[in-house]
Amino acid sequence: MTARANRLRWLVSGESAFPWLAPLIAMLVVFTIYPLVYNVWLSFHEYAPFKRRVEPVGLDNWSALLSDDRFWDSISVTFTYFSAMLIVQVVLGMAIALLLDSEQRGFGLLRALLTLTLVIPPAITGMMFLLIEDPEFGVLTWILERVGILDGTNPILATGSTALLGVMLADVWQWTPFMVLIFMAGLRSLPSEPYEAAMLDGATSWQTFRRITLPLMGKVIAVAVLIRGIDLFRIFDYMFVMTSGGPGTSTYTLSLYAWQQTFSFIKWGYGATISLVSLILILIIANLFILVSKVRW
Amino acid sequence: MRDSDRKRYLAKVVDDYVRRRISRRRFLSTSAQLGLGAAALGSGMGRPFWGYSPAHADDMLQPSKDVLDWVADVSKPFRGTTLKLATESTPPSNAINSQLKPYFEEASGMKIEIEVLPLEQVLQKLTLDIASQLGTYDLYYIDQSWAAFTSRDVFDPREQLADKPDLAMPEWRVEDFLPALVDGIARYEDRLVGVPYDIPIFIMMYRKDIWEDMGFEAPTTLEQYYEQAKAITDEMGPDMYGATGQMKSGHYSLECDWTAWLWGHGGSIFNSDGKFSGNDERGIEAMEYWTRLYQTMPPGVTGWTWDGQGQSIAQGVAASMMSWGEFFPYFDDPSATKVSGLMEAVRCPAPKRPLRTVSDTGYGEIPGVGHQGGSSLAVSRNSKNPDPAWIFMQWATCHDTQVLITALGGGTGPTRTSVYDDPRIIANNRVGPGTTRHLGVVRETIANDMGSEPDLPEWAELSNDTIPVRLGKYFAGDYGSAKEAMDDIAQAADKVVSG
Amino acid sequence: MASVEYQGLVKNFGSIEVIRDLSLTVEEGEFVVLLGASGCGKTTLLRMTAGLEEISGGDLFIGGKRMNEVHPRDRNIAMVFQNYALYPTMKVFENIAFSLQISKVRASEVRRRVEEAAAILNLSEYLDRYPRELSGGQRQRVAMGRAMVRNAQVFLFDEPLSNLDAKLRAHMRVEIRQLHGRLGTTTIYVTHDQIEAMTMADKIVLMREGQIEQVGTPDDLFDSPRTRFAADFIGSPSMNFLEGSIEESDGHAYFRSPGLRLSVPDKMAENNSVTAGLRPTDLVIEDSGPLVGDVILSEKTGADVNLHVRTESGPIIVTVSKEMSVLAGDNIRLTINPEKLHLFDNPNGVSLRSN
Amino acid sequence: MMRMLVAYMVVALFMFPLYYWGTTAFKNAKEIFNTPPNVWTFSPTVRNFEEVFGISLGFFRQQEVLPGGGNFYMAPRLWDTIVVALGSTVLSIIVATLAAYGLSRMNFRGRHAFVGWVLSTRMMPPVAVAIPMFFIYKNVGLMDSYLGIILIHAVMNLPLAVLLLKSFFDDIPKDIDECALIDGATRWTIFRRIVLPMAKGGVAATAVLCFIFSWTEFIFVLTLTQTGLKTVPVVSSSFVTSTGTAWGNMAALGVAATAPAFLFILLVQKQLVRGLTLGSLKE
Repeated sequence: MTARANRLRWLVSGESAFPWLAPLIAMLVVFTIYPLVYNVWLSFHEYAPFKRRVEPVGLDNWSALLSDDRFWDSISVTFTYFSAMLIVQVVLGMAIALLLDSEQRGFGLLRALLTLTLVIPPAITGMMFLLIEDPEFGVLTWILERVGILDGTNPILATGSTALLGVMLADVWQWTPFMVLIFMAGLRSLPSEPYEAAMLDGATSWQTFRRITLPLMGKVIAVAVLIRGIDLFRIFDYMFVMTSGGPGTSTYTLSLYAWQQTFSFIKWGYGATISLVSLILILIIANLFILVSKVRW
Repeated sequence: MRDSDRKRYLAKVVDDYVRRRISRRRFLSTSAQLGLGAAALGSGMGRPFWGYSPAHADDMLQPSKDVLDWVADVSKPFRGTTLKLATESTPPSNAINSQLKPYFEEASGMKIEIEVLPLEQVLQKLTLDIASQLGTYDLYYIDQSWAAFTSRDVFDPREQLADKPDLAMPEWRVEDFLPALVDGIARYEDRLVGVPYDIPIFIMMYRKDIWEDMGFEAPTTLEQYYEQAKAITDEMGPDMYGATGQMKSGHYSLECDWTAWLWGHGGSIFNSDGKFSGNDERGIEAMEYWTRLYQTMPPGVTGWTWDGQGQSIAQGVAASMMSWGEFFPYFDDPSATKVSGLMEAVRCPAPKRPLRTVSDTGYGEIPGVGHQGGSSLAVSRNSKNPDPAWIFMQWATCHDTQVLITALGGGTGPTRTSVYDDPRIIANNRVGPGTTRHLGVVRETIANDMGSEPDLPEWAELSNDTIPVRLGKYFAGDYGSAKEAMDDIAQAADKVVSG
Repeated sequence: MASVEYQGLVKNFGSIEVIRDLSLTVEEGEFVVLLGASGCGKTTLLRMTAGLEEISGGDLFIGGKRMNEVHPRDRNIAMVFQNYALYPTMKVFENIAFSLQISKVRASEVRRRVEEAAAILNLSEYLDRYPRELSGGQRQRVAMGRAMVRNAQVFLFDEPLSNLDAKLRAHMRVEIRQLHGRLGTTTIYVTHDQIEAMTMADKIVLMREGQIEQVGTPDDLFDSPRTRFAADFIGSPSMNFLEGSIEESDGHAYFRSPGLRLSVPDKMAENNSVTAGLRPTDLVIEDSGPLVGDVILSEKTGADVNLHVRTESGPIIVTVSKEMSVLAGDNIRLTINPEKLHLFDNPNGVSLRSN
Repeated sequence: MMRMLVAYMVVALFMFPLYYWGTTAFKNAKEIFNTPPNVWTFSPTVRNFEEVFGISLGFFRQQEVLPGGGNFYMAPRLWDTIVVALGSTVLSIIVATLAAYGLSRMNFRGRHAFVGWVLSTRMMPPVAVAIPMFFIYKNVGLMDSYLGIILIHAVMNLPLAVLLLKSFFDDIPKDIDECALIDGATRWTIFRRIVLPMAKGGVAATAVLCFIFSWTEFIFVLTLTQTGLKTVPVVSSSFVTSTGTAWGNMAALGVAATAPAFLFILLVQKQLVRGLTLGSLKE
């Protein structure tokens, strides 16, 4: 009976998925499994500049990580950036989404305008904020000096305590609208009945938000956090363009450090090791998050 | 021909060319006859786009027929070859890429593809190509600090001359290149890593008007320079600062500034044992000087590469800089800057102490206040087309092409002695965009003040990361003292060098 | 046209058994209604017939041929879904024509058949519309039109009227029945609505927990429910149930319950735990009736009135003509023809009347 | 009213950097570096655009060396960017719709794990993909080619595209598939004739995201191209020259490069908002 049932599997619910997935699997295997395997292999090797070839070094790269302050610095910068940006963009994104979620005339235009920030390549966004935050000619610097926040002696991007904030500003500017879009989509698909009921029950708008909107939006927020989080953890473009990781190492992220080891110093093995650490960390974080938030696809 | 007629005819010629009705060569020569070099095309349309004064007749800026004939002749076996080169966006490369390349392509039947990138990315592309031995580029643009790493992967031009007499360009003489440049840029151990191709070098550029207002003469010593800069900042700040810099943390430019002060105080990066010596007494003295001078600069310097530095001069925020001479022609362009005609170039102030000699330093480091950031052009050993690449390289570095580059590229520093003396170059010795009036200073600096970074394979890492990241920390206030910072650099640098 | 036969059919979803050893024959041209509460397996049975659900055990024959492993498209059946499953991106014409087009029927033939079906279903003027531009009843007809044009041997309907309002539902019942009369195609119709089943079916298959409870004509099920479940399911308002016992007394059998004694028609064995079923329409108000109670609510349904009566044996509902002027608060006495009394054994609920 | 005011102010805040960057494209160097910054009053010039796109009064202009030493003729690069973005979008949409349909309609053991794996392929730092891809590309001749960049951009976008499209397909009742199946359609016919047309809006929203991500991608183009093609984010860095950065030209390119992508967004604005829930509202 089971054999016959299995034969029947293809019938409806169980028609073979393989042909549909084959192109996807083929592309992902070539473009992601292969690099993964290659990186694992590389992490036990190192490029020898004088021999012009890659040589096995055993566990050297992995053990070098332990004593590499720059590596630990970059982990802490990455985590700071990652968590700060997630919180800021979720909160700000939600606030703006609530603000703009209206059928009134004019709001459509505002929503469309907001999406403009998404089409600017991050590399150009970085340059844009580099100009805006320039210590002498930047408009932001000028404004902040006028209102007394800056005193003219601490360039935003060249001061250890503010450089990361300066980079974050570009990220917030570029990606908060992305969160707004996602949250707006979520708000749009909420049922109206609970709101009507809450209105009749006399709930305040904050209570309505706390008790109805937030729980209903839970999944949307979780998905947004997951998608944005993955990209935030690999952040590269802004630092690459704006600060080169400086001043000192205050804006050096894991991705940037891996990039530099790989391309500037031709330490392919060490670069690969750092990349793998980055991959492992985000895999753990993402899976924990999926587990806790119960996101199902 | 009346001016309006000329414009109308020109418009037709452009149109014909765009529609491929006439050849590029015919187009160029026709435009030249109309009194407009290829480069001057824009000026025919409405407003003077190309700001060069007609001090030289435009047909003077046509490549020499002899050279092109030679190219056509030796290139016969190689027609159809494609050559690739990655280069920083520098005046010579841009002049070749956008103006001169077509002449070569037409004569040789080869195709030249030039990839223009910021300096760090050129390094990344080049090292990846060498490391992979794949020969994705036929020619390398080699910053002098990479010479050690690349030396074994390029042809020594002297060998090429000897091995391929039939491909040698007549009158292409290695001896014509400024000897100081050959030593400083191209030589690694006993080999030549290509030939000098361009030479940005530190010269002193200052606002003559301000200096005169203050009653100063051009600074002759570093100490005097500091005092003048401080006086100007004290007097005119924060609207005007006496000096400026390129001091962005983690950036190569920060290291460049550092070496100038280090060498200027008789210090050196390495001692003769190959150990980092920036933390010795002279090194600390240099750091103290630099820290003082930094106080006279706009507070933004720690966020700037040469771009911000140059802009601070060009927009009238700072009064002087000891930096790349390449900027000078730009300062004289009234459409882009507020200081056209106000700048003056002189040799760098004299060092505080006698310079160390090469025998006191390590890895071929040559101390000198005039930090040079020159590059050489070389044929890659990994290239699949070394012979055509050699032809192109000779053409790109020959006297005639170098003159055109210097004229078109806006008064960049030539690497050949003969180019400085060419009438086409001398003709541009006047105030205005693309001026060559600073080239005399450049030439003297090369001969007398030039400082060259050491040649060792790890230098790329040291100069792009180890040193500027920590110097950046120093200026961000992360170290207690200059000594602490330099000791930290010493420790890190020695570790990098020892592997 | 073809018969459909199920032999010992089984369906498991994992460890849950949804259909248990089910056997049934649907004759050629018959209109069979699968009736049951939701979750009873009727829809699963229908989907197994269509081939949309694999068969875990037993055999399915359509037109005498075993069909267990045959792909849905090769079973030559047509199905109308609960939400019609119209193709929203196609116009009505294309929706109806789709199956013909993919089986490569000539365009002129397609047009002829679609127009014919549209004429029957009064859809001729809507052929150029999209489904979203149609009313519920029209969408329903399009779904039927899709089934019709195929000349399928079996029509399957999966609760096709549940999304319509009451009036339209009544109307569509007639239309579907008429359509069946005209085409004569074997039809299996799934519903949970006993009125639909009663009004439309040639044969009702009442299902419960994956098994057949009773098979029969609507009259069979109404008049002779074989179980208490069947009796409860059919009829509106539902049958009244009173708990009690059967006792013999002076040669007659009586159904006894607190304060009540009703004659039982046949000779029946004593039984101390039975349920009596009294259809609201079978109860008659009679001054000498044995069943006494207070009217607590009178519910008008138009021609009739449903009286909710509290009796000593429990609450019951009685349907009377509205001419009978009974008001809430009245005390009434009721009687019932012993022939119309249904008796079910406790606890298995099987009818005690041998038919 | 209050809300409207706040909304306008917030959006204005976000638009300000764009305004500033946009006007930078119309300023000459002196005005870009004015102190204090020149926000409202400057004399607009189109010179930056002329230099970047080589157009003047309707005539194509020669490539030129600018006084600062730049060579900024970027019209072909805009074209490269469009080809790459469109090509990779089409490719990822094709592959992702197929996969999303399979994942939405067919049950198989480990489906959730599979979707998780697909998502995880986006977690690898691009740096780590660049080196192995460099060698593969060099060996198979994809280096410096449209196809090569289109492929890698498509792969980069696949995880998101598959998830998005799956959520759209999940929204389409399975009854429709089954009805068509009984009607005699094959899975392929159902996919092509019925499900795909129904998910049009979702496909459009997904396409926009793919397009934007390809349009703005930096590392892969930087490492896997030489002279054959370059996209806008990468060439924008060539405005950083040895004699300073050509801010005006860079801004001009940025402005010009924003227009096509923004148009694309506007076309599908509604679907974009609708599509971004990623089906996450369903349990």
